[in-house]
Amino acid sequence: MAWRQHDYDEIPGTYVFDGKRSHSGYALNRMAFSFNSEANRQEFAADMDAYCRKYGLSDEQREAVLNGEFLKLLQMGGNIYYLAKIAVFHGMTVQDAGAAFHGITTDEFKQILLNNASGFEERLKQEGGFWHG
Amino acid sequence: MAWRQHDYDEIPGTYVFDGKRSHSGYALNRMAFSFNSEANRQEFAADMDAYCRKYGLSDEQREAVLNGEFLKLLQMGGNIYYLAKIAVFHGMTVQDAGAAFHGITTDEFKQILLNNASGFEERLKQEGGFWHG
Amino acid sequence: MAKIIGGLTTSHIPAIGNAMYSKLEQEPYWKRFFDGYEPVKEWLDEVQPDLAIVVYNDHGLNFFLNQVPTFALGCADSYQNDDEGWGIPASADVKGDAELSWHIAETMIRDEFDITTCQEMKVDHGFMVPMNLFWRDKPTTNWPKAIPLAVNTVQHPLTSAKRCYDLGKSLRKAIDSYPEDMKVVVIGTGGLSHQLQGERAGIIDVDFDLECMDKIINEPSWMTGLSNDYIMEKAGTEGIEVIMWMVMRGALNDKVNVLHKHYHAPISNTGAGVLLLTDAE
Amino acid sequence: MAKIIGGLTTSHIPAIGNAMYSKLEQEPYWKRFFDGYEPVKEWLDEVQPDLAIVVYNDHGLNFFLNQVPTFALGCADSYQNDDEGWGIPASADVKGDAELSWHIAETMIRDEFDITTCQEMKVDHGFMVPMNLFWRDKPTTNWPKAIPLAVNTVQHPLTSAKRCYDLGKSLRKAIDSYPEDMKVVVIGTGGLSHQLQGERAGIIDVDFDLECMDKIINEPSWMTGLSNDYIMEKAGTEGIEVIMWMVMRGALNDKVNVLHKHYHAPISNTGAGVLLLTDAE
Ligand SMILES: [Fe+3]
Ligand SMILES: [Fe+3]
Repeated sequence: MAWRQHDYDEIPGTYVFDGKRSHSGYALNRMAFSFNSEANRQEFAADMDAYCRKYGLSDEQREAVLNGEFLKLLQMGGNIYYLAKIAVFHGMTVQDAGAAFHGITTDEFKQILLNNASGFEERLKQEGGFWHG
Repeated sequence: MAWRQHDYDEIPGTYVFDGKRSHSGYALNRMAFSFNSEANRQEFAADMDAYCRKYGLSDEQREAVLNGEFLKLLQMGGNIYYLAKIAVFHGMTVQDAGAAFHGITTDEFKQILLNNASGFEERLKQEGGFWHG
Repeated sequence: MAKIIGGLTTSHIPAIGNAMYSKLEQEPYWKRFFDGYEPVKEWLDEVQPDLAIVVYNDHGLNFFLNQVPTFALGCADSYQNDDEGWGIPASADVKGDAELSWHIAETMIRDEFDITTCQEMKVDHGFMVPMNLFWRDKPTTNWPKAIPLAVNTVQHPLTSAKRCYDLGKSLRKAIDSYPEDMKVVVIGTGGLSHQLQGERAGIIDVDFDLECMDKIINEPSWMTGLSNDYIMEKAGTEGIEVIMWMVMRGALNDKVNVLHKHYHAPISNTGAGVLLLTDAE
Repeated sequence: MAKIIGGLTTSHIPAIGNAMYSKLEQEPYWKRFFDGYEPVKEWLDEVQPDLAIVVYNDHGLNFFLNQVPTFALGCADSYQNDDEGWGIPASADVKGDAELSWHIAETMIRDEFDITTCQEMKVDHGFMVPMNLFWRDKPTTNWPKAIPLAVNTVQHPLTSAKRCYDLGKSLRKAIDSYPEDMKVVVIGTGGLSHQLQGERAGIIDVDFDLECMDKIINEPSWMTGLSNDYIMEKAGTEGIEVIMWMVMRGALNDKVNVLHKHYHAPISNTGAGVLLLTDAE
């Protein structure tokens, strides 16, 4: 039995976190959830490989965790909010991760964001009505 | 602010387990829930008083737990399914608890059940249609 | 395509589990009760369902009062039984079907049911007693797969008989639209009349139980018209579990064939009813 | 009688929490964003609400994927913030109102919403950032009480903008029928456009954000007509959080007064919108 297809599978560069993904990434996300506790973070930091094995990650997932390969982790069922808890250990913010998904620098990624939003103040004026600021 | 009244409050001898009851019995039921674990049951059996204090029961609740006063526990927010986990320590089944709620013996309680159901086989015949047995 | 081939009902009280565990089936107190399951077991043997959807309530194993979902759907590949506080050894795991579960979840949420999805779920006597009643004569490896659908009947406010019935209709839609060939049975569990708590403990209302069984078969709209207050007044606070039978009923056609019906009382504190229904035209 | 005196919206991303924690409000990157909250804070100072209902989603603090409720309502007397994995010190507890929560739960379940009741609930940045944005200048003891209403926007399948809007209507009914004199604000949080994940990360769609803000004010039926697929395509996978604004909108009259609106982008990866609405006739 194959998992059912969805219209959102057609959105490029996008991994909608549905049952199929959550099912395949369950152990990975479970490990990331454990990082809400400082004691667990210390245990992970002390021996990341062992900690990944303890949580039953696949070999591919474990390697991607150790190497900080976040696009791979996403493709292997990682949820972005849980991956953010792993990114901390690689000194990465969600913006660094965003850049990594594109394979560009964080500064370049931030420039994309600025470009996407550029001219919004003029748009507010066009939009009419009262806007604060 | 008083908790809101409900029509079901009028049903005699009945303690519908709503928000008000659950709120007042939260610590008590939380303790009972912990008895799903054998280690916790042993800790409780070793020092019931201390265990009740650890879970923050009120003095009245603690005393009723120690004395096995199940009607009082019900009135103080105990849920029947959670009270069943406490009843075990007093060697009581739900039928013993049912008898205790009435202040009668378990045999007398079982007789009530038999009386309530008596004649059901004749009723099945009256009811018509095919019934197995 | 998947297909619902039948709807079953049964009580699920722990006393029944104890009786099976202690092999009391032939004792005078239990014999007539257990005999009532034999025709259903024969039917199941014949039709060999691939999967059972078990509608039940948790009594404080998987869900504590910190977080009580109105409807919770198992979305895992297996489900674990565990110690409920009585020290009874846990049964073997039951195999699930995560793909089908997620398909059901998608259908139900699209139909505006606000379910909770559970990728880990311990199943208590409310689930295990029915599975054992219907399949205990077979090795666990020959049991059908199962999906637990837990309805909150413990922490008021509770959902209604009507909402359960409507959820059953959505469940039907989900199964009918699942592309894999599978034979599915839906099991409504719990009830019938009983009240475990308070000075009114010990209620058994044979008339109400038989009326419910008749109406669930022939006139489900009677049942969906009942308020929870009315059901509790008649059938006892724990008798409210009967609303879970309506999920099963909603998953069948408006008209059904009755292949089997059975009633016995008292079993422990409970009136116990068994139904086996299939779609009529 | 209790009364909803206004509806607020805001983004709730952690970066905003970090900026407040590090006192960056006057930095060039942040100043225009934070300035947008000042008129709302003045209004709140004037009207002094007794309680805030905060509609937000949990991002992996209180709920793990083992058990994901579509709608979860806090039913406790206080709520705890906690470590989300970044080692930021937890904020002080926020005071709740269990009686009102259970009244809301009863109303919503009667209205056929299948909510999960939570007598213990940790609240993450999705809840704390909005509370801090609106009340951080006051000592915590002067904050209004709050009730968290968590909507699943993480684990698909998700509920819809329409269902959120309808839930808001039920929330309104609950507040209107609560006998205590209380002034209540409803806060829809999250959004606007952002996508954190994948090769499409970095979406900000100013046009869509402004259209959403306009339609939420003037034509909520436009928003309730949108599919989740459409919203994700336009606003990004995390932009779907905007459906939570519709709970707030449903709790207000069909026609509303706009006391304040503000938009800024980008804030971290996000288009950030602020609304302050009150009932018009
Ligand atoms: Fe039960
Ligand atoms: Fe968020």
